[in-house]
Amino acid sequence: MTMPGILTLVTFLPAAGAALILLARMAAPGDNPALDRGVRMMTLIVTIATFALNLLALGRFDWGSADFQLVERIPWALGVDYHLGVDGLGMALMLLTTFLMPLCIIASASIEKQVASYMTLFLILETLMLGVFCALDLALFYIFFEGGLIPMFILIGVWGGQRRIYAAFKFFLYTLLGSILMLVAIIVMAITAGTTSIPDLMKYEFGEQMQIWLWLAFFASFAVKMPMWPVHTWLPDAHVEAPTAGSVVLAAILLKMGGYGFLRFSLPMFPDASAYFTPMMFALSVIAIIYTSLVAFRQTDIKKLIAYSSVAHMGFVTLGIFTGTEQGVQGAIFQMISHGVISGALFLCVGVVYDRMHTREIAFYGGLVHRMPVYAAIFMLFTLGNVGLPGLSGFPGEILSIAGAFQANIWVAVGATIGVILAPVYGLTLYRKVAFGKLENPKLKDITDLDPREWVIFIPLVVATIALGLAPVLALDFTAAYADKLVETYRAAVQASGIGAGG
Amino acid sequence: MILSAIAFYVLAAIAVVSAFAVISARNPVHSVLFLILTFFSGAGLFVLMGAEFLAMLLVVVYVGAVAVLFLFVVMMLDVDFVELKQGFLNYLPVGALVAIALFVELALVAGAASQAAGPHRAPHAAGEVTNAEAIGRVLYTDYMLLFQLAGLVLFVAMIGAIVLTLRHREGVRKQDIARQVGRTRAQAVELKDVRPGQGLGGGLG
Amino acid sequence: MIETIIVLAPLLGAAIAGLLQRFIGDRGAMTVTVALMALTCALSLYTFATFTWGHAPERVIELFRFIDVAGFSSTWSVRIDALSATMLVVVTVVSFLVHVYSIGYMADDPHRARFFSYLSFFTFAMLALVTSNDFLQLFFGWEGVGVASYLLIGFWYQNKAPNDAAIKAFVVNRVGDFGFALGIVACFLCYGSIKFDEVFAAAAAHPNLMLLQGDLQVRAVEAIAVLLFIGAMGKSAQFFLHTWLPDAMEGPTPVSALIHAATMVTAGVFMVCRASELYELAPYAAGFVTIIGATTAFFAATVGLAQNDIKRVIAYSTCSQLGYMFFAAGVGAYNVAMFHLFTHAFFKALLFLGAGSVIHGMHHEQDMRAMGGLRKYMPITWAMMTIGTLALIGFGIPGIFGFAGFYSKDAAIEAAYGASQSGRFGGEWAFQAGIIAALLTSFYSWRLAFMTFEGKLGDQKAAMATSKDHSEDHAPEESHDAHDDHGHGDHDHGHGRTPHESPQIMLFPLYVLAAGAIFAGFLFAPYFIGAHAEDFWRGAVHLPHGAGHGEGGHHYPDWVIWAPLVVTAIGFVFAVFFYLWNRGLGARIAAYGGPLHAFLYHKWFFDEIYNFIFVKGARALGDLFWKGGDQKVIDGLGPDGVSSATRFFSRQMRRVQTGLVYHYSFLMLIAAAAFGAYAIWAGGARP
Amino acid sequence: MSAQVSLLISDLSWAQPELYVAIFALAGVVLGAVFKDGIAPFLGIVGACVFVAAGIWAFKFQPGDAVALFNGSMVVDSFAGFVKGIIAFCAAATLLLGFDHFSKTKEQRFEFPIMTALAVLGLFVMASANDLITLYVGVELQSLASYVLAAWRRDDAKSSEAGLKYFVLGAISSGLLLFGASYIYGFTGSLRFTEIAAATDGGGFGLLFGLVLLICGLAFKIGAAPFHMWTPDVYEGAPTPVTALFSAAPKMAALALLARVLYEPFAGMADQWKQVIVALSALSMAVGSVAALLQTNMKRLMAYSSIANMGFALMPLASGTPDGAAAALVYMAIYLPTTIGVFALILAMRRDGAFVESIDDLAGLASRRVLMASLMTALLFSLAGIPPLAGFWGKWVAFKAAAEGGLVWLAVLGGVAAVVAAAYYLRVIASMWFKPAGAALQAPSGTTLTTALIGAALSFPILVLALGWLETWARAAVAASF
Amino acid sequence: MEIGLVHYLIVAAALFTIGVFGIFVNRKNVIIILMSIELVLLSVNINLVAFSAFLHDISGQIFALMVLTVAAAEAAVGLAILVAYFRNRGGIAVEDINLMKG
Repeated sequence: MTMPGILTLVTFLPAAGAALILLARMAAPGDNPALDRGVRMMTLIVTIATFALNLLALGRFDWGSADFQLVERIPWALGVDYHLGVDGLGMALMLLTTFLMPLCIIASASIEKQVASYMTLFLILETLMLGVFCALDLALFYIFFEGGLIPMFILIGVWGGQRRIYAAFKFFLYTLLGSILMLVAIIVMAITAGTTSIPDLMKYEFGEQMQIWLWLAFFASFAVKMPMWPVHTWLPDAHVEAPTAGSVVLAAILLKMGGYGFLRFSLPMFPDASAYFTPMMFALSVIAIIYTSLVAFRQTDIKKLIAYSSVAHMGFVTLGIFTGTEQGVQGAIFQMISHGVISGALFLCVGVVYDRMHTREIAFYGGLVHRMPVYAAIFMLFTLGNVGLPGLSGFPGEILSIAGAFQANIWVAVGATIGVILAPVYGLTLYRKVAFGKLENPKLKDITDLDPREWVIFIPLVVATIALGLAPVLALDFTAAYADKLVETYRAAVQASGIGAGG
Repeated sequence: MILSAIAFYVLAAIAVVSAFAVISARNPVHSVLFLILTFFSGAGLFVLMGAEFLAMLLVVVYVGAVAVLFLFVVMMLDVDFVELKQGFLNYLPVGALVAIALFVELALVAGAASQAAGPHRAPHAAGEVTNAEAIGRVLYTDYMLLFQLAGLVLFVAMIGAIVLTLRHREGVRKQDIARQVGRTRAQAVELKDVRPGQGLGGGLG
Repeated sequence: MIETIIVLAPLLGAAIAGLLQRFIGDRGAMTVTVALMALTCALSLYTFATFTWGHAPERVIELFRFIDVAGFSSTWSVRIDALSATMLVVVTVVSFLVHVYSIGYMADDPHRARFFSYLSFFTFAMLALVTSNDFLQLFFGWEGVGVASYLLIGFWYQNKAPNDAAIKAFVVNRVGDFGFALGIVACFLCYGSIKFDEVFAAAAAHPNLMLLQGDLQVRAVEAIAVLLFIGAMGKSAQFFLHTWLPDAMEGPTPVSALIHAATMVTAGVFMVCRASELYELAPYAAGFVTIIGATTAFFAATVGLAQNDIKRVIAYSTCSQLGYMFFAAGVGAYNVAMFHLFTHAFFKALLFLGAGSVIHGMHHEQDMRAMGGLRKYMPITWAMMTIGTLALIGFGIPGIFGFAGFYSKDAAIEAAYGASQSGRFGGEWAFQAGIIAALLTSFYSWRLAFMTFEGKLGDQKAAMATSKDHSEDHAPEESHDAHDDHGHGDHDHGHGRTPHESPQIMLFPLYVLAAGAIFAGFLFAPYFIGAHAEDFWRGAVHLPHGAGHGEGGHHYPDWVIWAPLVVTAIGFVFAVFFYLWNRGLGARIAAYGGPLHAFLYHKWFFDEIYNFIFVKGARALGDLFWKGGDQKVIDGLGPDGVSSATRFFSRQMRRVQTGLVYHYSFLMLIAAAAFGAYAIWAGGARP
Repeated sequence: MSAQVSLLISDLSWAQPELYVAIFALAGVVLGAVFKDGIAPFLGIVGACVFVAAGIWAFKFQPGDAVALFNGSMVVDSFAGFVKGIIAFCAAATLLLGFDHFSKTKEQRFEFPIMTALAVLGLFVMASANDLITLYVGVELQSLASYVLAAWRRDDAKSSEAGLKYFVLGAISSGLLLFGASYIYGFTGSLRFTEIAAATDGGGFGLLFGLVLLICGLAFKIGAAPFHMWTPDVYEGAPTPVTALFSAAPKMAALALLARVLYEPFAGMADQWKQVIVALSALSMAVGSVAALLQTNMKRLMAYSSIANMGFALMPLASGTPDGAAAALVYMAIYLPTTIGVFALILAMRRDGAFVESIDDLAGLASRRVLMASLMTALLFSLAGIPPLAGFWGKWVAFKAAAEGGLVWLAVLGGVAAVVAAAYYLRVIASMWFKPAGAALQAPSGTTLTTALIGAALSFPILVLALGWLETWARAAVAASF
Repeated sequence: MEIGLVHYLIVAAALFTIGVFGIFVNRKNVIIILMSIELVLLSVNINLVAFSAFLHDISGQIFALMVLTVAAAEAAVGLAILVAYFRNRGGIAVEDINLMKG
């Protein structure tokens, strides 16, 4: 064994930080404000260092290649290797993760109870999330994928809102049920192909019938994680009850694991089944887009509304992925990244007022712009981003997905586009109710605008949203090689087996 | 041959009937007695099969020790006769059904066993060593381990019985001569001021 | 370089005014934005001049890549040709003037910096739209102006009405964008590109390409043209998607002038002209454009007859005039459509700014029935409004001289006639609607002028009071209340003070626009539609056969040429009769009501129907999906149902676990018997 | 005769682990008779050491090929060595826990280590059984000791009731086992496993019947449904350290014995017995997972958990593949330290000097005793099989073996059961982390905390990293033995 | 009619059935259950001896011997537990053994 590779460093640096916190805590037990401060600072430093390391890894990464890079492989146990590596997709999502984590930590300033536990869990969560995106072994992937449930469960349950226990259970069990089926499928694949290495499995051709079953099992997991209609109902609850940073992580990163899974496994490993199920995926995506948009429209809780809008946006992701076109796939990836930034930012926006007022009822607010002009402006920007305004990062993903969908099936594209109409209905209505209007609630009279800490949180997000909106090529180019190869091999496989992908 | 057949049927019938009586007798003491009868019949069957040594053991161990132990405990615990409870009759048919099903299965297998054992051989051939000798030859050689383990099993039973039932009663006053002899006056006598009209109670209160 | 500055200068202004307002203050923000707008305007005029007279080449300046995915690629670019040069002038001139005007109009508003930032941002988006070289940048600008419009309509965010109107505008526009977006992706699917030149070339090369989906088979070009036009319908407030425009009048008046009259709403027309090559290949789509345009021209004019809010009348007028532009484009006279767009920008901006002046003078009263006799108080405004009215109704003597609208509108009507003669789809109706709408335009325009400026102040109030009873919930009242507390808090609201003429800073733009309204048609007709047309457009739009015919060289019968003037005169006479000579008669008719009046007054009940179907429908569906679908069905059968079922089983199992030995043993023996039975069955015949 | 003696000595030299334990038990009685209960702590510690020594010896000195001892009554092979090692460590840990516990309740009695040692001896015999008599005697030796241990707290109604229930039901199961054994004898004419294997000849329904009854008896010892009914009651009633003992070592021995019976003498009938094991496995997973949902007592909860986990452990055996037994071993090796760790923490639940054991007593533990709560959390997540904890690998090997045996549906069922089971582990975790803190628990004692720490460390991350060895050993053990 | 293996096995089966029947229909006292268990063990012994005799194999009888021994030990332990139980509860009615359930 040589020096640990850069991916190992990036992935496990947060975990090392968590271990350090635990040690510090052993040294200074009990309630200790100084310790809490130190822990906060250290967590922030660790997350920033992780981001920096990730950028370093980015520097070593060759975007032109569609192969897995920065590969590390050490034989481990039970036929499973410790096997890491990234391609464009993984790198993009890792960057998203490491980029958002410091912001989450900063946003967690309002956490007061059990700070050390909170930070520890967050760092562990970061390690697990990063691992998902760079694991090149199915079992390893599953470990990271599923392991994320543990810290998230506790984060929601301890630092969440009023119905946090219900939400935490629902989140955990819902996703666990989905992914346990995937576990069985992974095992079946390991037996059939004799390997759990993802690159090898991509080359392995499963029988058609088998593909269908495996696809369904993976679908069960990713659809819940995504979440797709009709298995989305855990999301609003989890989002609403999670602490702000938890919601951010949930929306911005955890949901992406579903899309990542579809791209990493379903399409390349089970192309025939993917083609076979494409109509179903289209139907579910379109239903998700329209249905959840309408549901979002009727919400009375800010976070719940944003949560439902996440479901709708994820509909574009699944739609794009299963078009099997470069536009669709690229659009889906872009939508994932953009949604990570925007929905994360929106939850942070909610967090800002929640920290001040401790309620998320839409009816409680109104007229915030009078007292918080800067906040209102930022909230507006992200609302518009969420609505999919061109020039902000929400747009390219949607249009590319629709462009992909149109090639696959016109009616699906038409259905998805209806979602484009509905987005402003709920998005702007929410904004109007919260920010515009007269400032009528006396409790809001003394609400203050963003403080410097919050500025620090939002500026990177604003920059990212606008930069990705005006020059989406920045991100698209990075995943282009990956998407090219994926679509090419997928199409070749589907054509070889002769299952029509529709359209 | 006829004789042994008659003996078999008689013994078998007694065994089954008395076994049934064991579980259906109202008085536990009767049950124990029927149990003893069952064991005797069993021992008789053993003899018919040529396992005289085991038959003897059965009588000695079971009738002589175990059954008596049962009897002893029944007496000691002084268990009442209990009337059959209401639910019993509702429950009986189902129970009987399961029992019959089980019996049918066992009988089927028994039938199979006699076929599988191939051509019937006589229970015991002439000219062989006695049953006790045959057992003795293997018990301390081939089955020495089991013999030892059986000892440990009995050891467990012994310790277990002691642990569970032997108790040093706290309330029992035992004579401790050393203490009795060695006590001083200060330990033995306590002087109290008794105020008139209040008695000892006030002082203690 | 110049072109880039033209586009980006307003953005810079918007950014400075928006982000740095704390540091530079309102005055600084205004100065910066106006100065940058002046720069942009000057450069645009220069560009236009080089184009019109200097034969500057068509050119595309590419800045950097926007989206690029396997052929679906777009680049940020500035495309300069006759079409965009024309739009540059329209946009920057009007925008500049509105900036200037706003200095006066918004003088008392505490959020001026924000306002100017929005205005400049709008201008940037509009310029990005007109200079786009591909559909995606066009869409960017398209949505950008939409969001600017949203922000400006809702500028007075304290109040409900502007907020509602803003969202309505955005959402209805999104409905249009639905088509537009699909049109773009359809373009990409069919032609493999979204760049204008490549798309048009491919479409021309494969005119009969079919779009297939299941049983659906349509000619691709038709489908694309219709989809794109749906986008235009939304942006340009055409029939079915027009409902947002009148409500958008909740925004400050300069906004109405800039966005909802001169520039943004004409983006649809611009787009159709830009894609003229496609529409020429798609006769049915073009016919659809014609019919929708003509219907809008007619419909909006009828509704304009019955409105009392001064801005709404002009808004419907705008809607109607946009209809003219569309049917002109639909019948193939794209240059005429562009010409009308060009002239309309001047006189409609003039009318709006004049109306703004009136409103400003009336202390934010917008109901015409509360006005009257204002000529006395605001003579300059009156004069300017009259010029605007004359331009709008297209007053002019054929062959001699006319106001701006005369050249362009008559050209549109004539083009429609020509189309009807050549049997072009929808031409007949376009011609008829054009003539009728001209009559109605004349009537309502003069009605507006007379109600506002003639008679005595407040002499129609009585009628208003009765009318109010009939329409309790009508918007003007709301907006009337709504403006209570913004900006003009120091003014005693209502009629407590006499009307006054506006300051010079507001009047100056009126002068400039008035000049445009008078001379723009006369000066530029030769270039847009006349003898120099071929030379001017240089292929930027598709020109009809025989284009380039001179003023006298057309083949239309005389009655066609004179008809607009005649109907205009008739409209004028009616207006004089109802609103000048028998002042109050119109109001009495309105008060008397009647189904026709109610129908017109309620704008053909579009809002009510839409509200019922879409707004209530969406709410009901949302509730159904949420409470019924998510909570009852999905959660009920899914997690909650499964969990309660599992709990039920758990409870049953606990009941089995009675704690009683005989139950346990019974179960064991049942199990043993069952396994035994299995063994006997599975062991088969073999003993 | 001297040949016999030298043979005996050589046999005994292979049976050293059993010998150590037996000598300890016998010597302990003598010492106890002399020094009374005062010697209990000494015996406890020595006992644990003896177990560990025996376990290490058994693990370390595995013969290359199986060695039959005592004329074939016992066999020493890698499989037995591996199993005995695990049994010994589990027993040592639980003995220490018991010593700790009884010293707190002031119930130290010198018989406890002796009785434990006798039970362990029974377990060792089970692990090495090579004929039906040895099997039976081993089972009974362990069972009788267990009955007594369950009723250990003789003045406690629950404890004696637990003992009584365990005894009655255990006797029935012995009856089933014996009856099955008698038929096997009758059909094959032999009691030795090796000879039975030769005589099965593909089996028939009578032999299968006998085998099924035998399996029923062993299933009872494992605590697999539908022979699980005793488990919750006995777990709840027995003194907690005894419960800890029950939950660990006997499961391993019984499972190993079952594996040996199935894979050695009855390997030829795999197709027929497979279904029975499948049924046991499926029922155990379902019952254990579902019935535990509403439990409020930690010990009962762990009882149901053990039922479910036995279902998982049976799953690989059900596959009938050679790797199945290895997978079951790996599963148990992962599961047992975890469950002992949980019991250590249950033993650490003391408030005002009294032991408490309901889930609600754990409320708010995370804010009061974060180390204890963290350990419990890690252990429970491991039991739930959530990665990256070791329990996940248990599920992995179990599911994989099942899938290799063509039982994908069983793996899916197991997955669903695991989700249901996760719900009740989560309840405990939720109680510790999410609920407001009640009255604080007392600080855990060193022994319990250390045991829990080791258990947690074995569940994560040590065992995760050491999985490679574990699996290699288990495979080697199975390969060398069957 | 010759008495063969099957006869003995049937007797054993009957005793076994009666034994288990006695266990689960008994609601009176635990001692009866203990006696039923003895019946079961007796039936096993009959089986073993029968097989041993008809197979001419002594090991079955050794097995029976072990069963006998263990049965005795079992009876001792069982009765000891029963006595302990009786001391705590003052009765041995089977229905009352349900402190723990659910």
